[in-house]
Amino acid sequence: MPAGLLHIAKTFARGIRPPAHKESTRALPIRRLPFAPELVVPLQQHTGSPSVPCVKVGQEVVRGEPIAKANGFMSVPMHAPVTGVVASIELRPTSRGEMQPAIVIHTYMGASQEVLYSAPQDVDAMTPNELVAAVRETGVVGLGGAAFPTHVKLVVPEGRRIDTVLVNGCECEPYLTTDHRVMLECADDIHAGIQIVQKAVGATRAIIATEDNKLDAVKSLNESRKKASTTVISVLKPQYPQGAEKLLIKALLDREVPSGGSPADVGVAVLNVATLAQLGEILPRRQGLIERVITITGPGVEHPGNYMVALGTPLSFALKHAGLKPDAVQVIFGGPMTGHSVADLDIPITKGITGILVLTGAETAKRPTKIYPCIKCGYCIDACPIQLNPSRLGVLAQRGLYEAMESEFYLNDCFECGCCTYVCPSHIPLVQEFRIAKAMNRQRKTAQ
Amino acid sequence: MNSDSLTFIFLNACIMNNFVLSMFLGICPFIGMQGNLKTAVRMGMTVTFVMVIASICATAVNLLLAYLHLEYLRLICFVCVIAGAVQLVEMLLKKKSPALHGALGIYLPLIATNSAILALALFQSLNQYSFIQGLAYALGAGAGFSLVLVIIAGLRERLALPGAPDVGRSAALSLIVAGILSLAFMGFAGVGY
Amino acid sequence: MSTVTNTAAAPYSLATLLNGMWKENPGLVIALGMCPTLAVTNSFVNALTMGLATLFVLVVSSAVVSLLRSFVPTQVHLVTHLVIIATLVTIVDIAIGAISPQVYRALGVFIQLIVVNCIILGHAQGYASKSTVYRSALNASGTGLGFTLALLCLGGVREVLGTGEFMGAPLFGERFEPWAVMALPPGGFFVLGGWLLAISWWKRRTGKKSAGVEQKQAA
Amino acid sequence: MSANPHILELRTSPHVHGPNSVQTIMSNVMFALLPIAAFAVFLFGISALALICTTTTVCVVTESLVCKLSKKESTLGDYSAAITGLLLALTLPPGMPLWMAAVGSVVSVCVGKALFGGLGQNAFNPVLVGLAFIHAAFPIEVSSWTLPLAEGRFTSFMGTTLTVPFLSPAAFDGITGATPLALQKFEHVTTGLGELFLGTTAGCTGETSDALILLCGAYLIARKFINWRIPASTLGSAFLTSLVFYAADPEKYPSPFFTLFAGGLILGAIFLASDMVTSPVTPLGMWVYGGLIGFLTVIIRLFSGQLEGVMYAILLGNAVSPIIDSLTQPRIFGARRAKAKL
Repeated sequence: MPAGLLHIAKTFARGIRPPAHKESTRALPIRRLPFAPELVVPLQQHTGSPSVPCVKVGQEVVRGEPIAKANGFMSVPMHAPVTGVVASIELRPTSRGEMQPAIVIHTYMGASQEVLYSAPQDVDAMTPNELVAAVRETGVVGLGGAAFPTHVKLVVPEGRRIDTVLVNGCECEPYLTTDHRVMLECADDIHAGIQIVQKAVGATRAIIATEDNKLDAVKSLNESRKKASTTVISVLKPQYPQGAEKLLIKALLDREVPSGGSPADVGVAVLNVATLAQLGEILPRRQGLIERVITITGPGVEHPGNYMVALGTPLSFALKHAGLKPDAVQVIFGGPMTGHSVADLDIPITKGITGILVLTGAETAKRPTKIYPCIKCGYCIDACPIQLNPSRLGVLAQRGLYEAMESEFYLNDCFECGCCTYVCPSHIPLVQEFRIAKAMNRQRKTAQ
Repeated sequence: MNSDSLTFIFLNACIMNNFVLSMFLGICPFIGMQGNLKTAVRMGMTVTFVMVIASICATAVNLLLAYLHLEYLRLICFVCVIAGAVQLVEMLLKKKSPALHGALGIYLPLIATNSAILALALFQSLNQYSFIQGLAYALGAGAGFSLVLVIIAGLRERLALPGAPDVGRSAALSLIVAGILSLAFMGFAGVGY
Repeated sequence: MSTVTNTAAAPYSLATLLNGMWKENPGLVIALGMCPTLAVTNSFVNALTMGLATLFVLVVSSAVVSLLRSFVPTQVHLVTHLVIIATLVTIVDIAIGAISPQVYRALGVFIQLIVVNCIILGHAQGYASKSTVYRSALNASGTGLGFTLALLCLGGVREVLGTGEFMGAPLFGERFEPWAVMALPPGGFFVLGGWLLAISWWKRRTGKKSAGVEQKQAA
Repeated sequence: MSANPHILELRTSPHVHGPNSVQTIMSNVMFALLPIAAFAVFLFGISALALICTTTTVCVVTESLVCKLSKKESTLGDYSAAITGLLLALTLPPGMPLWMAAVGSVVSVCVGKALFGGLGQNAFNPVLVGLAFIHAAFPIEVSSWTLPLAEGRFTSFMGTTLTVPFLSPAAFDGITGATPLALQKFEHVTTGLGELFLGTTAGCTGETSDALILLCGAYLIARKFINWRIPASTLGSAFLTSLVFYAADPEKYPSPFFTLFAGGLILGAIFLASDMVTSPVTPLGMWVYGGLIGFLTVIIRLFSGQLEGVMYAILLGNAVSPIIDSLTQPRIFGARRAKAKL
């Protein structure tokens, strides 16, 4: 075993092992998708407050140029994903269905699409505070799906010390291979990103966590690892939802993030590999985040693969290039376990989207339709990664006792991984009912 | 096992001849009870407590009536003495231990007229138990009563699920459940012989 | 109902009687006073004796309570009622012992337990202490008859199924296989539960029907 | 500019589902019971076959009638009625008069299941409700045993099988044989373990062959259609309880191995106690539940008037399983300790 390569054949206690379906895209190199004639950049692609536009309608923008400023600490700036002209700033539909203000840019089709850089910066010479500010300027958010502003994660809360940076390359969702390809192809950038983050939070070590179905990526990461690096690579057994940060910390470090707490409470910062790859690539040259890798896959597309897509590219454009089959009936942003299905194809691809899964009628027809009564088999209890009692919660939800679910059965600890619904032999939509319960509870609290 | 031994008296009253399941005594409270496990435990404790009082009263009354040769007044005396004693204990509890009164108090008047209590006193006289045997009998009966109360309270949650047919809800289903429990307790028939 | 109240007192009394016997039948419908009900209903004769004993205590105690209602202060209501009932029960107990020692042995302590029957005390407290002697006795008779009827329903079914006999006479010939469970405690629970189910089912059906008729009339 | 020719399906995640359904679980349990039933027919002949067919048919018919009466969609597709019937036959003696078995089947489905609201809501295992009813109603017939491998078992019925409904059996067979439990309890004759294991003894229709039952149980456990904790804890607890008594007085009490392999303990632990609906759902709860059943089985066998305690023990376990569940909620990830929720 090469030095620094940590083989761990363990995982966390529960969860499920759905069929991975990664074979159709895992071996395909990342390809660049062409620029669409019109790009739509929503002002809120991240968790937090929306950015404020700093361009006018009719203004020409160069690829990489800032077009919106951060609004407060929990916010990030935006950069032009393409060279063109700002056509309008108006309400446009987004992936969750609601309308949001967005900057619409018409692409100059003839432009060379060179990226606008600022003067490069020396990462080694910067203090942690300067690094946080620099990260914020790049507009990088968590690219693993949560879209949580990265610079916020790098600010160590008072009274806490972070000793470990955990790099999340598990990608436990079926179908998706984005992180796999990024680890394989951008190993140098990832190591550079790790260095930046490690310095910003003052961690003494970093662990790259991945699963043993991505051993080629492990090899690539190990080869590009510098000798002096304190980074170790650990390989876990595939298990869903291993990518959930609390479970990853438990599996690797045996530390338990307290209920309602964050990884910083146990001295860990968790970042996704794709986030670090982008950071390592663009931060030293003061560039902004303008594109990301997504997996377009599923039985409903002709050419599944991993594509480098400019942020703001309409979904319909991306699907046209991947070859949408006529019998496709469902388009899902993200993986099949937690992704949400989209209502129309005019919405733009944003920072938090890891993949597009297109299913055909043949797939959706396989889903069970008949709901049986709960037979108390306990499968959901064995599957729930945080050891809730979904069976009991489901009974309470059925009776509308939403408050009891929260006060007595830890409803708010549920992070909606969907394992309970996946295993339920009675086909009860458990996690769906929990979402309703949470929404009802929120509504009740705001009403009070 | 000797049928006069304290262990046997206790087990017999608790399990083999459970007051609720084989003698149908004191059913009213648990058919109507809507409470959860906590209520059941408290109520069971109260019943046991009152049974012990009733047992002590019964021993005293029996001695007195035998001395006066007035056995035919036994029933009237039992009724009055037990009701009075429970009332007295309630007042005492209220004064001395408000915490305990808060836990048990509300059930006390309800239970004073429960058939299980009077039956305990009557059976105790019928079997001519001594004072200590009477106590064992009261504790066993109380424990058995509490056991059934707790089991039914636990099951009630299951019975309250939507989907049960309307005709089967409430009293009828409680009775059927008691019937099944009674079948299950028949497994212990003959213990000690 | 309106036709009934228009006429004289006799049909009104009948209505009171029937009301107690069927509509608010304590044993089956209100499910009260079940403690003695179940324990002694393993045969028809026992059930009959128990029913009549209860009926007697119920009627006489109602009458006495009603007679004394203006002399007894409210504070000692409960105790007075208990003493009256207990006295009557003692009389019944001794009487049954004298008439039929066999039945007396079968019923045992349960005759004395009539004292704590919810129906009797409830009737004394809730009805008899507030109305005239005639009314309360009549109402008590209705309730008592209804209670007896309920006991007979239980005792009949349990005896027939449990022994294959009715009042000691074999019904189905010698080779009938008795269902021993019916004479045992679980049988009591099952039969009473079954009766309750049947009644609630029947009530729902008739309720639906009459609702349907009303809807039709409205239309 | 919608280039979308499709009507998109909208739903919330997860968009994929695991392979299990109630139907798969139940049908597998049924398939696992078939070899046991087949062996029973081999041992006891056409009487056993008739018994199995009767209970299964009556259960299925009753279930469909109940569905019709309550105007519900038919629930026959979940196989639960068929399993109830099959298991009921396997827990009755092979010579059981068919009409009594039919009465038990009706009680199983109506009282044990339908009254509670059908599959998933019954508090007690329907099989055991019917079985306990039969035990209380017809105590003589249900404890009359026949020796296995009798001659002519494939050509003629046992004397009791075809009793006219509502009448007593005319005469019990001349070849009645006591079960190993009865031999041990009343005559202090211990049956050999090998015989017990293979199942060539008198006993209930399907309880005799421990080897076969364990094999079928192993299949179900391997495919996770029953939870291994329940049989493990039930058998373990019965073994330990029995060991304590055996150590105290080997003359008087049977050896723990005899306790395990005689009677219906193994059948009960694998197919009856582990019924999902009526057993606790929490892992710790399952241990407590199985432990209780094993303990009570031995206590009832040794000290009460009954020969076999499994049925009663499991019914009592069913009765307390909601309470066990409430008291054994698992500790939530990241929480200091689980609140015991009464």
